[in-house]
Amino acid sequence: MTAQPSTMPIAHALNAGLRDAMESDDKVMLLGEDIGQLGGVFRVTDGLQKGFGDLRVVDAPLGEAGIVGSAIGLAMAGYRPVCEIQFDGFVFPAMNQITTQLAKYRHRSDGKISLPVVIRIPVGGGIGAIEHHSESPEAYFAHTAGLKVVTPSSPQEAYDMIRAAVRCDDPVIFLEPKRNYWLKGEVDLSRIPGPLEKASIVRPGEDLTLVAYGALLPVARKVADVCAEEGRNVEVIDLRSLSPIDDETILRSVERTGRLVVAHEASRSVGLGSEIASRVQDAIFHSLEAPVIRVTGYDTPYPASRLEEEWLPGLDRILDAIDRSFSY
Amino acid sequence: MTAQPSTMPIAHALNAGLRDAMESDDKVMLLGEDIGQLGGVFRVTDGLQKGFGDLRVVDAPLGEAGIVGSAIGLAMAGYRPVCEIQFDGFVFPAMNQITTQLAKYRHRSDGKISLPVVIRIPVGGGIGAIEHHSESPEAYFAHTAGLKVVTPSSPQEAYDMIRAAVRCDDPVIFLEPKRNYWLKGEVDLSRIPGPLEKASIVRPGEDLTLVAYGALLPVARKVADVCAEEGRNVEVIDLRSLSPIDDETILRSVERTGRLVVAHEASRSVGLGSEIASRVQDAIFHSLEAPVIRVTGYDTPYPASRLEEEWLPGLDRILDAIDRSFSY
Amino acid sequence: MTSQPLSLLTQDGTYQSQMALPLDPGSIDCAQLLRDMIMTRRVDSEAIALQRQGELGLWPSLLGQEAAQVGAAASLFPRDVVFPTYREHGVAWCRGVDPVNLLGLFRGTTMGGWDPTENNFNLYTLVIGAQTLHAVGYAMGIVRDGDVGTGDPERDRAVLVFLGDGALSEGETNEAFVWAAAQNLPVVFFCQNNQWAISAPYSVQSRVAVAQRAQGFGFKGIRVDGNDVLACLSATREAMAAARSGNGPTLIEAFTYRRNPHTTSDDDGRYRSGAENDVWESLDPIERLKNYLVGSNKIDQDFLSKVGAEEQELAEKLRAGCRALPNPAPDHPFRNTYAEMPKELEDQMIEHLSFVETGA
Amino acid sequence: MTSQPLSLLTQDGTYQSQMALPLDPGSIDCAQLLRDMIMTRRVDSEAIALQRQGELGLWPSLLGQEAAQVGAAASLFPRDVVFPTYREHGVAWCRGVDPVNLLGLFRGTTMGGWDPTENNFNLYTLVIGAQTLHAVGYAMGIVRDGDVGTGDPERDRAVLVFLGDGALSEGETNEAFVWAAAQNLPVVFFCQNNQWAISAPYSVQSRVAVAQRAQGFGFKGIRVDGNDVLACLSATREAMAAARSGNGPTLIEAFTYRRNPHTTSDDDGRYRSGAENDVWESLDPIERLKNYLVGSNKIDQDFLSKVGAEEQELAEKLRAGCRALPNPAPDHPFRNTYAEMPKELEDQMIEHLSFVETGA
Ligand SMILES: Cc1ncc(C[n+]2csc(CCOP(=O)(O)OP(=O)(O)O)c2C)c(N)n1
Ligand SMILES: Cc1ncc(C[n+]2csc(CCOP(=O)(O)OP(=O)(O)O)c2C)c(N)n1
Ligand SMILES: [Mg+2]
Ligand SMILES: [Mg+2]
Repeated sequence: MTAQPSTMPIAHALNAGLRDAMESDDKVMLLGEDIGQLGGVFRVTDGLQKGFGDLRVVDAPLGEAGIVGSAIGLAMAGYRPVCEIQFDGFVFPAMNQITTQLAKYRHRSDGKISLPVVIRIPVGGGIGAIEHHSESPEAYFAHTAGLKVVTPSSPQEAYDMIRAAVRCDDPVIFLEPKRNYWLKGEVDLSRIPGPLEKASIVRPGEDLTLVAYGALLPVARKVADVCAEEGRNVEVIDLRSLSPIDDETILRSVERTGRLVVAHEASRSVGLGSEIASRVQDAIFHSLEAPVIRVTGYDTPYPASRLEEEWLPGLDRILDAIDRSFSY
Repeated sequence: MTAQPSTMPIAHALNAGLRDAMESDDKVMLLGEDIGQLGGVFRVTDGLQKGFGDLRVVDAPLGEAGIVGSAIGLAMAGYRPVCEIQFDGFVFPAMNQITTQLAKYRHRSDGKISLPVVIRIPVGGGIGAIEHHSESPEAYFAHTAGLKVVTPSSPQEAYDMIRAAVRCDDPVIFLEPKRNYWLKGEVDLSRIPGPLEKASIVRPGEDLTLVAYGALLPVARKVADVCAEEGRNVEVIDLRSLSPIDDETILRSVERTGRLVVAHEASRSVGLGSEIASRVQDAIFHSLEAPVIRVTGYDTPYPASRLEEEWLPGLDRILDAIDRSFSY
Repeated sequence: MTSQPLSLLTQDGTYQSQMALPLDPGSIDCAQLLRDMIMTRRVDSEAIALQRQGELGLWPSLLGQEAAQVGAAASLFPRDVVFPTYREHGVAWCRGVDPVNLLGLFRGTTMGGWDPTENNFNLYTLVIGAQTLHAVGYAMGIVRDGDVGTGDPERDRAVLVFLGDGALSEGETNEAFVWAAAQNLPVVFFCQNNQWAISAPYSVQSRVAVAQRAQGFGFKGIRVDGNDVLACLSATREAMAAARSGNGPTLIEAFTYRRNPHTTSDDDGRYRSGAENDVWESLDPIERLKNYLVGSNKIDQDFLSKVGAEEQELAEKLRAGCRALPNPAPDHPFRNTYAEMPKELEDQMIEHLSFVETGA
Repeated sequence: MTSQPLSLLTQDGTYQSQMALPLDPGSIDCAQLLRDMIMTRRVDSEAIALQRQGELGLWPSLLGQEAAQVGAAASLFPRDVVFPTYREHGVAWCRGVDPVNLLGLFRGTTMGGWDPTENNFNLYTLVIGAQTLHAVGYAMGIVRDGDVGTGDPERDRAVLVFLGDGALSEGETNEAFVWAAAQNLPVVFFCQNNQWAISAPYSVQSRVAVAQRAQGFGFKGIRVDGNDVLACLSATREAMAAARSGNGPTLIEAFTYRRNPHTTSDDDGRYRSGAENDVWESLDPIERLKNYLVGSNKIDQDFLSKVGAEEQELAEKLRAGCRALPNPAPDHPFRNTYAEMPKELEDQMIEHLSFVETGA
């Protein structure tokens, strides 16, 4: 491990984070389809089975309920399993284990048993994939009490957050913005990870708050650049933690700016944008100069990939929402 | 069938609705655990196997994925299956079939194939039950494009809505407020069911709008009574359809009243209340005199039943929210 | 296709040895087994009474399944780990779980009731089949701890997981079979085929015996008379020994009968006749063992009186203990959702507690 | 425990009859089978080429599995219904699905691509195992239509569902086995055991043959040489006949090999050696049938030239057809989510279309 910051893509930062976690705690182990010799379809676990053996990096049978269910048992036996679900669309066979078992066990055991299970899921669209390979299932998890839900947006965040997730005593759904796996950035490998549940202001501004997460962060930054040219200072917040939500950071920002736009790829209805809008209008009703505006995936199934570029919330749709906000 | 309105509880109204649906279309069939001779644990299908035979009322093997998955196949073969999931907490093994298959098939088939499947689920708490028997999973379904999600609140609605759901060409998640199964009311068995997706104003008022659904409707009416004594005229809206949401009815109401409280049993975060709050503040920002306030189950697992009475949103918590709304 | 369940004891108490069920009955404390079965039945009948009195919301009775549970449990070493369904009151008893603590879940004072690590007896699982995968995961942990196949009797251990006949139809149960077989895990699946899943007779799930399922996955299945405590003990002991020594999983079918309704809320008159029940009453597992022990002079009236007195004591303890079970504090759900309470949840808790305090 | 897969043809083209695989080769249009296999392979290789040219995002190749697919498909009557995975291009071909329409899903112009009711060939299913339950449900429908066991060859029908070796580990697949067995449904499970689930060799899923799984559920499993089109045809024909006549389900394991990477996106050099591939190349199913047909003078060079010309024509049609596949309209997802578009969704559509129009 080097103390020098080095440049790497998100996929490698995750790999480095997993490697560190496995080195520093031999109870950490990985479970998933094709994560061994293949290194996962996105190569996030590349080389880890070679490094840590096939008892710690387990190529799972093709069953997601089995992956999460056995991770629960492993956690009960004192392990810290990190599961990989191959694609967002394939987490649903594990929903029973996640919602009725994993999320509830601390409560059921009157706080006596922790289940430190991490479930890594590549999420989101924009990679020209076929059906079930471009889903954004975060709302299902964020609605489920007992789960933490986080998503990094940069290599440094990926490196920090995966290590923090593995150390967390609660189950963590770890969403990896797959279209940015190869997005590069500087990573300080000696950084001590901060708290998982904090949002971060990645670009300060006074005129409007833009909340985004995961794959939309680069888009949000570009939006802010464009707005800056027009003389509008947009404050960009990387939500990072989708459950719990860091209200404090959002509210303090919107108190200053008076305007809020929230962007995500997942369908609009009953999504994270709804939750944030709902909280903000309740908490600081009188500070809002315009309604909270959501820019999201539409309430349709994810479309055929020839349509995705337009279907996904992008620069123009977010700029339009910002215009609308300022029109109040 | 009689044309005379008669008094019956919700469970019987559902039974009558299913019987009518089966009589008028021999492609309608029922699938579920213990729905045959036992008539379902809540007796909603009582006598139907006797009346229609065990090819049309099928006691399913103990597997929810099997129930929904085979209903999909039956629908492809021209049937209109109505599934019963025994309790809310047991729908999760079927989540894969519901979200990745049932909800998406019309889209996948470029509109060529309809899957007229109804999934009946007794939902909600307040009956002193053990774990997994008091859940309110509506948000998972309302977030899933391609599903309709509805819930009746009275015997008449139950009778009308189950027949409309069976006739609907889209998949319908039909949530039955289990603690009110034995709530009686008049049912006009000759009524032609109206559209599924309309909300209904069950009590007009000018001062504040209260949106609720399912088991909270009787509570909402009581709230309105109490408010009336204090000189506040609360308009109570029964949401009925949780997806799609009848924005029109809600918005026109809040435009008049300027205040909105939404109540549901499900956990607060990323719930139906969030969605409604979010839509309303966006659509009629300037009409709101106070923030939209949510009164909901908390963001914890459903508690042990000794705690449920206090945990569930009840009269006092809703009244308190109304007070808070008027304090703006 | 379905073979007769293997047994060692006839109903009148005759012991008949069986190649497939190795056992030296002289080496077994059969009196203790009888005592455990009697005490288990008493826990059950007291709980039913408490439910009738309104002290419990619900109770799933094990009447008729005492031999299966006590026999299986008697095969365990303390370091073995058990994953039960919601009906294993007899196993809980044998593991040393305070039976009062079994009542909390059904009284509504807790979702659990005991510390799973104290007796290596996990919490009841209500979602059919879910625990089979936890058992598999735990067994993977045992393999990784190196506590299997060492030959050291103080070290090797295994997992015993219970399931019902209905659970054989859940996808998750079958995934557990896949994992256990492919990885040759130290886990034994003990299925009490009580012939009913609520109102569904076993024929709704399958046309072949439970034990046969294992063959499809490439591991051993064995079908024993679930009303014969010695047969259950022998089969489970063999299977657990194989598991501990690295020889992989077994599926045990204990063929028995659920003599009471599914739970106290169920009305089994709607779907089955009493005649079936009469047959199975005549095959009562406690009577069977008693016949054997009395017939072979292994117990006397004294012993039975002593157990009778213990039963009485237990009953009183249960009644008092049930009523004394503390209600959970109103902040319980908030404090036990996460290791550290998130701010927003803390706000919800404060809001809630103020309602509770003002009696609203 | 695992038996040798049954076959009828040796690689050099010798026909050897088999009790368990009844077939009168004289009654079969073997030349047609060969043609279908050749055309299928051409669809596959053209699609791979189109992917390399950037015309498709991805393609799951069936190279090496032509015999399994064409053999299975040749057992079907038009009224039988097929549920494929995503690799059954050969079955699609035999069912009469325009192969151009197979490309849309992988080009990103549609999520489906054909009308499932037109050829009784359902849409590809990407979620492993999910289609097995649809097949079961459809078979329940056939039972309810009374179209099973009537003895009327114009009426009886059954379902043929495809799955991979990896799919055997999904809970849903096993639930499908439960339902099919318990209700004795007219459904045949055809598993192409190509020995790999992406990078996972079959040993990750199971230590016993695929076909053995059926035993655990109480129905018949049969293991055939998946590179032998006649063996596949015979086994599937027997199984479908049994299903149609009311004798319930069968699980067929066609033991074969996935000679290409999982999809064009996969890099199989990371997890397997080319040596294995060489062996299976030497067992090529098309060569085997050709050897038989040429050896027994059932085809001549003329036939092969004619098929070669047809292939060429097909290739051109595919290339042109692929490029001509229409992009979906921007309102496509909105119009196909519900039978009737909800108001809020219509608003979203209008908003979206205005963005699309302004080129934003
Ligand atoms: C996933 C799931 N589906 C449905 C239920 C409702 N349910 C509770 S017990 C039961 C029958 C279980 O039968 P079996 O497995 O034979 O166990 P037994 O009750 O006979 O001990 C059912 C259907 C459940 N608890 N979990
Ligand atoms: C539920 C689910 N989990 C994971 C995947 C990702 N995935 C796609 S194909 C595949 C392997 C399938 O192997 P097999 O069933 O043997 O079929 P084959 O590809 O060999 O034809 C996997 C894991 C998926 N499509 N669906
Ligand atoms: Mg049972
Ligand atoms: Mg395969």
